[in-house]
Amino acid sequence: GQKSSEEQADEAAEENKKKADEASELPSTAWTRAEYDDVEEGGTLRLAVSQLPNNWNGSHADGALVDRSTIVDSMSASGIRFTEEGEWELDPDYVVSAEVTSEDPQIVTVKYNPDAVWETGDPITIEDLIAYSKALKGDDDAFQVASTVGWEQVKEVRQTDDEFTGEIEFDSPYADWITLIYPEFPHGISDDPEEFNKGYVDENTPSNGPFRVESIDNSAGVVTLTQNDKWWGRAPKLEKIIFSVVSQQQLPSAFANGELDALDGIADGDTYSQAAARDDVEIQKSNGVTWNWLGINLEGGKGILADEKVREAIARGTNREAVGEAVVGPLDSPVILKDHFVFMPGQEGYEDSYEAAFGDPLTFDPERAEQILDDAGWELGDGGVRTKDGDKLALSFLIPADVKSNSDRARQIQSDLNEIGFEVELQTVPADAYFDEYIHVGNFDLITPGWQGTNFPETSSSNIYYPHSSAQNYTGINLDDEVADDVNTMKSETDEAVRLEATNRFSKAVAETFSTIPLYATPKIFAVKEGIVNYGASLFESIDWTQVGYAKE
Amino acid sequence: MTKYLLRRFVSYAILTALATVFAYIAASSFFRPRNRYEGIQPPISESSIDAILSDYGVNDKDPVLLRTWEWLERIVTAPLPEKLGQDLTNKWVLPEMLGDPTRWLFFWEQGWMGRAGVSLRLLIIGAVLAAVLGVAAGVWGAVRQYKASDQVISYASYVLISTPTFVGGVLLMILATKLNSALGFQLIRFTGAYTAGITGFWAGIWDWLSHLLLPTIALVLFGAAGYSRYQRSVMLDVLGSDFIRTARAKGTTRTRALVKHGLRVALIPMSTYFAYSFGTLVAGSAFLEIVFSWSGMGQYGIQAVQTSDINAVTGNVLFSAVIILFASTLSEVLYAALDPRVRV
Amino acid sequence: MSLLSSPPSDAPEELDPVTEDDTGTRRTRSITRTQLVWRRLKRKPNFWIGSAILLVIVVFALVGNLPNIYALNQRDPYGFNAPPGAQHWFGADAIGIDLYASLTAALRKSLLIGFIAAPAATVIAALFGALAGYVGGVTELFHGWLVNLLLVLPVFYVLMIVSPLLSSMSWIVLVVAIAGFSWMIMSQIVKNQTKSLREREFVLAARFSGVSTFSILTRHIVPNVSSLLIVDATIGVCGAIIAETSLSYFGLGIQPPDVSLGTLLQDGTPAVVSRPWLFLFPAAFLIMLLTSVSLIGDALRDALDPTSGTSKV
Amino acid sequence: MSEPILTVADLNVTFPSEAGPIHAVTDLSYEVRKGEALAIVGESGSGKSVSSLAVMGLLPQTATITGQIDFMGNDMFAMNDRQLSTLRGDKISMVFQDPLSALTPVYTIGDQVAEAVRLHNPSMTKAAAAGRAVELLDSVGIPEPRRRARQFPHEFSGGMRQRVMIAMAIANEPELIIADEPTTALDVTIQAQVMELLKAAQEMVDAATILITHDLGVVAGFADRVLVMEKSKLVEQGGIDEIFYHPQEAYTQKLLSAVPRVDGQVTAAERLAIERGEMEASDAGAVGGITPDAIADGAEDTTEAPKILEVEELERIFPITKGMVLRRKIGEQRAVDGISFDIHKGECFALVGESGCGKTTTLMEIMKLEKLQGGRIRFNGTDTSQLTKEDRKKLRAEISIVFQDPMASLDPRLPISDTLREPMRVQGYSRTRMDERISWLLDTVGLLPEHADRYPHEFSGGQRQRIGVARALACEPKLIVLDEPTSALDVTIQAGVLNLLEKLKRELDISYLFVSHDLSVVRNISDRIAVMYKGRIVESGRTQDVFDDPQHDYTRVLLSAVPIPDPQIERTRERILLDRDELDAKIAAGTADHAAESA
Ligand SMILES: Nc1ncnc2c1ncn2[C@@H]1O[C@H](COP(=O)(O)OP(=O)(O)OP(=O)(O)O)[C@@H](O)[C@H]1O
Ligand SMILES: Nc1ncnc2c1ncn2[C@@H]1O[C@H](COP(=O)(O)OP(=O)(O)OP(=O)(O)O)[C@@H](O)[C@H]1O
Ligand SMILES: [Mg+2]
Ligand SMILES: [Mg+2]
Repeated sequence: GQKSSEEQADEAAEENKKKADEASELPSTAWTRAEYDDVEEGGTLRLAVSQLPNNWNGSHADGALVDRSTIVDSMSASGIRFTEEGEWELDPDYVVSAEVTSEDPQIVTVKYNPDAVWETGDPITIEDLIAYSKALKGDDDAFQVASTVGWEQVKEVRQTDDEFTGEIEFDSPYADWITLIYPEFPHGISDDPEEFNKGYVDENTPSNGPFRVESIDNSAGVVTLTQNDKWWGRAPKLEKIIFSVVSQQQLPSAFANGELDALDGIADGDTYSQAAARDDVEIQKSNGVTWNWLGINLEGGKGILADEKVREAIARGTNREAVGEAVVGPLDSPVILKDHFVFMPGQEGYEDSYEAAFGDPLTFDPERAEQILDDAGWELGDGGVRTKDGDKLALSFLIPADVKSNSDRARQIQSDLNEIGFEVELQTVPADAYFDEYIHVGNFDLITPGWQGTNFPETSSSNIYYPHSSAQNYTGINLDDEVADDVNTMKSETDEAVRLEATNRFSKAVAETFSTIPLYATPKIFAVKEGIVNYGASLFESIDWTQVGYAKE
Repeated sequence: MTKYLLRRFVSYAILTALATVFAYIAASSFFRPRNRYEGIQPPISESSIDAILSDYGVNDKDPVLLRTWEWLERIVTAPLPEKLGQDLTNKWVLPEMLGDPTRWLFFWEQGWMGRAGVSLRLLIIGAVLAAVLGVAAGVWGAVRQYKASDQVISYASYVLISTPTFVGGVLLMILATKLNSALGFQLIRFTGAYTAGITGFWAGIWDWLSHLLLPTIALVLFGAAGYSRYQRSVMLDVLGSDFIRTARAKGTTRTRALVKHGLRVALIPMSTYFAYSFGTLVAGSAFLEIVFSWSGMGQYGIQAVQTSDINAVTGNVLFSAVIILFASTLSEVLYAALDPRVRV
Repeated sequence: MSLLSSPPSDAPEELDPVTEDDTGTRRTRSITRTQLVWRRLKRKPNFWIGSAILLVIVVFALVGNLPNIYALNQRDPYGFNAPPGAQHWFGADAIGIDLYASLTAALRKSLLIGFIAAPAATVIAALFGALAGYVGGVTELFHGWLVNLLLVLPVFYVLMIVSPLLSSMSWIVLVVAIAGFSWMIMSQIVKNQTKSLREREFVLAARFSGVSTFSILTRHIVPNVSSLLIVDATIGVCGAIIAETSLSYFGLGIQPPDVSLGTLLQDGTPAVVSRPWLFLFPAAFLIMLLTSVSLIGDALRDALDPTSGTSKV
Repeated sequence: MSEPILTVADLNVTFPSEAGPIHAVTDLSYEVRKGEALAIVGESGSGKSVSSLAVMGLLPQTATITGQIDFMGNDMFAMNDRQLSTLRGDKISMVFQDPLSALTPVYTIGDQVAEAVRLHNPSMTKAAAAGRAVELLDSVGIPEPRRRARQFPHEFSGGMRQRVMIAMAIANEPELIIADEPTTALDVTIQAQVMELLKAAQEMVDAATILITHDLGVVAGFADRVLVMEKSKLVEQGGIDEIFYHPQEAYTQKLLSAVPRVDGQVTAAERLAIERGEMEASDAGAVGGITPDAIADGAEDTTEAPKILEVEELERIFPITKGMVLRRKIGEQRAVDGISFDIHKGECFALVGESGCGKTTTLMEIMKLEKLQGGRIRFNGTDTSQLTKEDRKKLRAEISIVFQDPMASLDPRLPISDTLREPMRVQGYSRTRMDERISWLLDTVGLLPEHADRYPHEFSGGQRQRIGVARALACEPKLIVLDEPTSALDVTIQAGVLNLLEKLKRELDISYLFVSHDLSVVRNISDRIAVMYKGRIVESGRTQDVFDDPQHDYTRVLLSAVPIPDPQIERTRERILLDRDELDAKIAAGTADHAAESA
């Protein structure tokens, strides 16, 4: 028997509701926990990366690569670690104490663990941080640094009592000062621009974690890590960690064939089901930090998008639930809409900014969208396309070639918008020209890329919307007058409550512009071989590599 | 002939040089490696970007002609490994492609070969097997034209030919996984060139082979399918020739007449095909390498174009020029060797 | 009496015409090769089977979607990943787009690409190669350079470079590019073959009777290498369709919302385990397409080759 | 009587074709006995070759064969491939009619001959087989066999290739040799040598021979029994004298009466006709078939007419090379070594000479109308190396050629109608005119209109040759270059063709450059003649004069070797044997009679 589409619709809605209820809240950390003593000695963990770093110096412009961070996670410490809730705490292996000892000027006093040494055997001292901060400050052009964020506000780093104790003085207050307390590598590297720029093209900077690089095979794309014999903390359980370069196309198959022990970042249903088909794996799902959004260029659409009403109609005429369902549904996960511009759902301080701004949440409401357009004077013309003063409600949707999920989103939104009187056309461009030649230069009407949230959203996410001149402010909103103070507070206020308040105000202001319509958050999904503990899907929590391993039988 | 080869060599050297310079100028004019650094979040300072780009010699703030001039200058003056400059992943282009020439003879060792070595290791066996199998299937099909076995070979080759590499690769991987789980142990591994952490000579060889198996099968199947269609067709042309009848009158068996006389003549046009398709294969069996995560030349080329890596693109063009011209010379020499009627 | 204006009625009486086969009826008009080949072709069952399949595919591409309730790119919001069934005959994709509707559109595009690019490439290969081999000298040199140059520069590289210059990458550009980059190897083969054919006596015979170079190429040389060319053209149909897929990989080929067999196949590949219909239907059509043209090609090959089936072994 | 070695019974062979089935052989039965030489003669296209191929089991798969063939007690149709392959080449072997394209182009001559040897003597070493191959090549009269063995088929002249085939056929001293027109491309001296060789082979092992030929002279000297075929059927068979002196069937009589004779004597058939009173004794001896008035015309003096073709010091040198890929030049083969002659309007100029002496090469150089390696060619007074493209195109219409190898000169993929149409199309004939002419041409050379729809490989050797002639006649040439145009034709058709040529010459003032090994034909058709030997002209002059009073040693040898179609005469005939070394030495020393300069 054939079901009518209404019946089907009902069923689908019910189904989704059930799923959402079941897993109404994903955990923030989904890995299997085990006590250190319950973990087997030895074993190898085989993981995949998509490429090897161009430069192993993570502070170099060429070293800013997610894959590099993945590889060096067990070899490079920042002095702090994150809890399941996303709060930081000091890592006693590295830092004994760190606190703000003066508010104005902001001074942070740190004391390092004197046992800590680099792979070279040299102790990790304040001198390393002094040199590191100088290199990253951005004053010396010879250092080709990736980012100077935070460091440019550092006035001076000084050694105080002994070589393990020191002070960091800031020019202006910096809220996330905790990210700046520990050096990434010995001062020998940060003293010498040549060494800094080119010294670690083929090899890793000295490790200060429980593991170190045993070998790097560039031609085969394999990095092998082994236990760091200079490691001073409790001994790691795993004997080796192997990272192999595996192409996107091959990932699911490689995992299915048992050539990898874990598959991270499963983002589509096909990979998901192929990974889940392996019988010795566990699928772990946690909340994720990746979220997709619909970007509306204020200067796009031959000017029609400058009209806030048109943008609002787009927002209300887009079935975000369905867009999310297409991607998240096959992952057996609930669609979690994101309605905040700084925090992820589940993160401390998250609220619905649309509700805050308009009193009601942003729901899919085509009638209301049409009403808004009607009110704004956009009248239905030939072929169901609205016009006003001779202008057509015609937009183009920019999509990168060969990113299926992106074009799927675009096509869904396209048909939603066509329903309410838009004429939306898809415009596909080469994947690497997508950002460089279109988005960065504001040559688009609608886009739907993704952002990756961070553990320090307040400092890092504001420049997506502010200032007007920010390179990441793709949609071109101008909130310069409105939110300047709030952003300042977000970046420099150390009192958390005050900061959250400012953050929510900021988010509300962005919501009101209808320039960026957040869609849904993608859960973080890992497939991990059974028996592996203390490693897997987590939203914030740092991995303690000493206790990653195989559970004792 | 020696003179001919010499003349040819000179002509090809010019062509190679032209192609390379053209590639450099075209890439320099159209590619914008700067974009790569501009999109990064948090942003990198412009001076850093300028410094890096100038280091690579690809700063778009310098006029193309100036950059080309400097590039040419470097080719003349720089030490050999640095002649082509660095790619955007900080590797010297020449060693990245060719590895360490002093160790070329130790081909069984791992991790020395450069991308060309990776490609060759993957391709040589496969290409040769594909040719052999393709020829065999083609001859068989021609000889038994429209009989059951010919039909089976034909339809099988239609299926294979209409399967793009990336599709075929994925399907093969799925099948291999099924096979492995049915067997209960890992007969076939297909991720990259080897499994890291394997020690011991025999274990190493075994691992090496088990990684080669799948991409080789892919190459052989898809290659042979195409070859067999061509071979079948030429072979059919030859079968009606009088000289086959002559051979039969001398008392050769059917098989011998077909192989020694028929196939030998049918191979003449195919030799060109083999030489060139091998050349194009080496110069860019990109999809195969990508699907199986082998970081060979083809993958390098695609990555270079996708990341607007001017020096790497140029290096790639130079490499494929050398390979193609080698293939072209090979085809000519093969042709002359196979067909005494053509005088060069 | 002019011997040449009218055939003499008083042919030497010593010349009793040989009449070993008396079945023949006397005709005044002798047929041409084209007619003869067509006659032979008509007798090959493969030709008819291939044509029938091809016809079905073409008709399907043109009007196949008429009875379907879904238009191209129409989304069924409740049919995400619907398997084949009454609602979606060939199933639907992740966002509820009907595969059957997509497939008809994809076939139209792919047929256009395949059936223009492949024959075009083969014609270039045949004529240019034969000319280079026959004339030799500078032409051959130029041919060699062009062939090698085009082999050296990958098509996606060249397209990538010129794509900013073209306002939009219409499928015509695509077809030109695919055809322009896939004739080289075959052309080289034709060139080499021609070099040994040009010394053959039947070619000399034509040359000695003043036949123009172009006619020698098209009437003698090309037909004598036609077997390879036919295979090349038939495989080329598939090759062009696949090449287009590779180009879409770089954002240079057919892009959404346009679909082609290749893009469907590419999108369907990762889904082969979880949603096999997305893969199987396009794959089946591609295979059917290649099979049909190959059957026709084989039949044509046999029709053109007078010794086909007469092998002396 | 010895036991039969081969029995053919009720053999029928049918080919499918566009115009219905072709019955190539109908109800053919015959026997060959040990030590016997059977000659099969008959009409061109009567199924001689097809029936022999049937015996070998080498007919194309399209052929439908019925009947029985028994060879040395083996039922040839019942044997499988392996069994057949042990017989073929060892116990039974065959020389094909079209030997020119029958050698594998990619192997050296030596290798191909050695293969035949080794196939049946697997124990023989490679070197020994190669040595035997050289011996065999020597025995069939290939000069410098050791060097020649390393050459490829395309480097051999037509006659030399034919001899290679013969060498392969006799390599293993088979019990039965089927020789299908084995000497068509051979000059008479070599022909004699080859026939001796066949005879010797036959006598040595008491082998049987089937000789298919149109040359009744050869039959007269060689065969024990004769079998006559016409229109796919057996006409009659009998002992040699029986057939030659007392033919029963009309066809046989007609055949015998059409034989041209070089000695100008009364043929056996004429004798018969005179006896019966059907013929005036005065008409006899005037070469059967060719009408007397043609001969009378032939005697006309043509040297007054303007010159149409002048060849001066023509040279063509092929490099002798070594090595597979890197071919090095190690010497040169002076194929045409500075020859000069000219042809007048309306004249038939014949070029005769040893096989491999450079005749074909000369013709090719003339036809190319391009720059020459050495020498000069003028056509109607214009130097051909200085022609513009336009001029050359115009000239092409005025010269046409009949190639020596009829198979190779026909495009295998073009039906005959299109092949014939080609030259006319170039000259812009209308479609109807082309069609008319095609039927006329086919008719003229004795082919049927429906033949036009066939491909070259569907014809018999003689039929192909006639197509070649028809093509040469298609337009209005001023000069026709003919390379062995009648070698594969039976005498009746040959007579028809020759008459036609004669008539055209008379009516349209066409000139011929005529190459033939058949001296009786040459004698009857040509006005002047040049004798070539090793790339040079050694003697030339009016045909009558040269034949009556040969000056040069080689010419004398040549003339003495011409077979006479009369068994009695043939059996008792003496030939001057050619001692090549002596002759070469003489020529080198300049003491040979009659130097070439006078040409
Ligand atoms: N492959 C073929 N296909 C069709 N018809 C053929 C084929 N081979 C031969 N024939 C026909 O069969 C008949 C006999 O041919 P065959 O070659 O035996 O003649 P022949 O007696 O040897 O003549 P000739 O003296 O001219 O060589 C001819 O009419 C010829 O056209
Ligand atoms: N392409 C070639 N390469 C090398 N040598 C050749 C080539 N063509 C002919 N020759 C040689 O030139 C000589 C003359 O050959 P040509 O074909 O002119 O002889 P011919 O007089 O026509 O002999 P026949 O009567 O046997 O046909 C022969 O010795 C032959 O081997
Ligand atoms: Mg015959
Ligand atoms: Mg000759």
